[in-house]
Amino acid sequence: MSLDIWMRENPLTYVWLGSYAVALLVFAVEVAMVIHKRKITLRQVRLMREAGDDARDEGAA
Amino acid sequence: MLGLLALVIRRDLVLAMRRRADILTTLIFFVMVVSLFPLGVGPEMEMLRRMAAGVLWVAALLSSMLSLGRLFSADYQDGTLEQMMLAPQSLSMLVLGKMTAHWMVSGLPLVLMAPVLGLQFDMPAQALGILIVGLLLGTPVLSMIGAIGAALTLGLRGGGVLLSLLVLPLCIPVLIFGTGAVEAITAGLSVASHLSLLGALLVLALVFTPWVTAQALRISME
Amino acid sequence: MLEVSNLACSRGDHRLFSGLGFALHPGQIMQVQGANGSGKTSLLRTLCGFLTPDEGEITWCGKSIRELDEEYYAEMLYLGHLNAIKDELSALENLRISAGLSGVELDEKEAMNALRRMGLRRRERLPTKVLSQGQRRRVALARLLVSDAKLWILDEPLTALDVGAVALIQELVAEHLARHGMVIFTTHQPLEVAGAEMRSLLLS
Amino acid sequence: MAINWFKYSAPTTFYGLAGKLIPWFAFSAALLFVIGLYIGFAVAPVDAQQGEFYRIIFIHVPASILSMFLYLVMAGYAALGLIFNTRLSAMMATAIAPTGALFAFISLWTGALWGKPMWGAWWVWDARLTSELILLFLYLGFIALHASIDDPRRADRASALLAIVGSVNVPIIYFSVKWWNTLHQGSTIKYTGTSMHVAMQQAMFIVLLACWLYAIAVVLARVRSIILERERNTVWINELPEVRS
Repeated sequence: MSLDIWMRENPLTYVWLGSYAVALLVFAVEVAMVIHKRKITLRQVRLMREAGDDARDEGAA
Repeated sequence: MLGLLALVIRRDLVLAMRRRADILTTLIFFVMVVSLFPLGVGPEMEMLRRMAAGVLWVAALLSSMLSLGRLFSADYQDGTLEQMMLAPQSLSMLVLGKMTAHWMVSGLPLVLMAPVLGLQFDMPAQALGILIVGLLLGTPVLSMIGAIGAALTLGLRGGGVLLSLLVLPLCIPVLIFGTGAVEAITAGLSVASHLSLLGALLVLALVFTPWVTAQALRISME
Repeated sequence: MLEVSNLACSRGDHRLFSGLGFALHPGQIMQVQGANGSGKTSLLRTLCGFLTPDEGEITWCGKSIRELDEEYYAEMLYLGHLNAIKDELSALENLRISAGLSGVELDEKEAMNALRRMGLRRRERLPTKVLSQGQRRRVALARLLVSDAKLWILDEPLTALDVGAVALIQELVAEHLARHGMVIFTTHQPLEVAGAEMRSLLLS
Repeated sequence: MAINWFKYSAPTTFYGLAGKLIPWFAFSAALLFVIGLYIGFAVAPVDAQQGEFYRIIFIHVPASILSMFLYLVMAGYAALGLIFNTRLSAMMATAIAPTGALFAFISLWTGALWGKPMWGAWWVWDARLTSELILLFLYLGFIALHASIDDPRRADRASALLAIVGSVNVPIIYFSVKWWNTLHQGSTIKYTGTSMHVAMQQAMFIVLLACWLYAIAVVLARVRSIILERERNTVWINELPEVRS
């Protein structure tokens, strides 16, 4: 198999691309997801807060 | 205490008898899955003989998953479960009764059916015997572990698939020791250790799962 | 005696009620009132111990119902929205099993008598799936007749019942109060009990 | 009063504390990764038997260790939440699960990549790999159960119970898989020869530390979002600077 031969000839590339690149990619995706979730949650909480403020203003008026 | 246990078991058995189709579908599913395997892997007897125990065990595991959803859901929907939680006896005892009844209507028929299916795979008599003993010890454990999952997924959408997802990994030890026993006897080794490990799992499950399931039911009823 | 102090309950984010307190003594009856969604059912379910309150305590004869657990359950009876009867079983079987679960051994004759008093004569042995909504409710309510619980918690006991059955329930409640029982209930229909002062609790 | 402190002010103080700590954990994790990998690739010598391929262990072993430990930590938090009814512990358990599952995935992936040059097969039914796969299933079950229950309180409590049942089962599963493996004389991954070079150990240890710090940083960040979401109706959330702006 060609992959087998390539693997034996370029072991370090195989290790880097196969394992470390994938692991780093997983980490990057996770970090991106966490940041994204933080953004969405913050936006949602702000919206809720504004909605609450409006209701209170109307109640006062 | 025992009176209550008997009451719950009798009640669930009567209910199951009046809804016989449910038991039959599980059993037919079991027979079908087992019969499909030779069609999938080919009819060489040597290979089938070697696979038999594994196939039967995996099929039993899958069919017991199929019937688990019904364990609490009917009682949950018509309010009987609420009344059971208000019973002045321990909920664990009630749960144990329901588990026992569930095993009698869904596990026991599989155990009785297994030797017939084993013959389809040309299993030797000795191996068949150990298979049945293993199933007798193992299927109650499947019902009991499954009950935890059934209680946790009570009333959820897509509960059936979720239930299998939660319970199947927890059932792996039963599968390993059950099939291991049959392989050991086929290889002419002692089966004592496998069967005693299965027995130990059964005892562990008997001690802990009713209580855990009762807690899960309380969580799900909130 | 049932005592509730400083009780607070919420459903999800929504606070249903807080600072709720009352005491129910033998021979007393209390109606829980409030609009839809005001937490009537949640209050009754909290009294049953299904829901854990956010704050506050519920005591029975001076002890927390959490600690009493089974002792408390032996002295109370709950009837919810759901009838808790099985379609496949007959009225007779349903009643005997539900009595058995609440720790009362019931022989066939007692069960028959209770069902007859509920107006189910000649339907005792039919599977409940052939009965009407009102008749099924009657099967569920027959538990009131055979229970020796002191505290009755009834959630909408009168739904699907005709005038005759409502009168019968009023009679049963009056008998229960005369025996120094306690009743706490919700209803959207008027329920009048002779010879007892009706207390009411308003949830807003 | 002690219980009230637990129940109400813990997430409040924790939110701010976590926010301050995250950059430190994240920065030191990145730094240690670089150092660890430098030692692993530049300093540690080539292995006599496995050639360059052995260098996968610098990520494989830490990922495996972490996936197992995180499950225990998660079950521990779940148990705390269930017993003492503290909200923060349940949130922590929820926040740990995805990270644990990802580490289990990395461990499986790198294990497969290591298996190919060593045994000529991507997957071998080695006891450790099989257990790791089952562990991934357990994580997925936890996440799926939590996601399919709408009521957050019930979701926390139900998945907590599942995590505890799972953690009791993990040793039994591991033992049974090992038993099954020896019975079938399957291959066993040998991580080390008799002589594991000092630099190899150092590299592995440093990357393990980096993974820990990374996991803490990500979990803290995730738990902050969960706190925001769950407590959005409280006064203190509405007065946070990032919410007010």
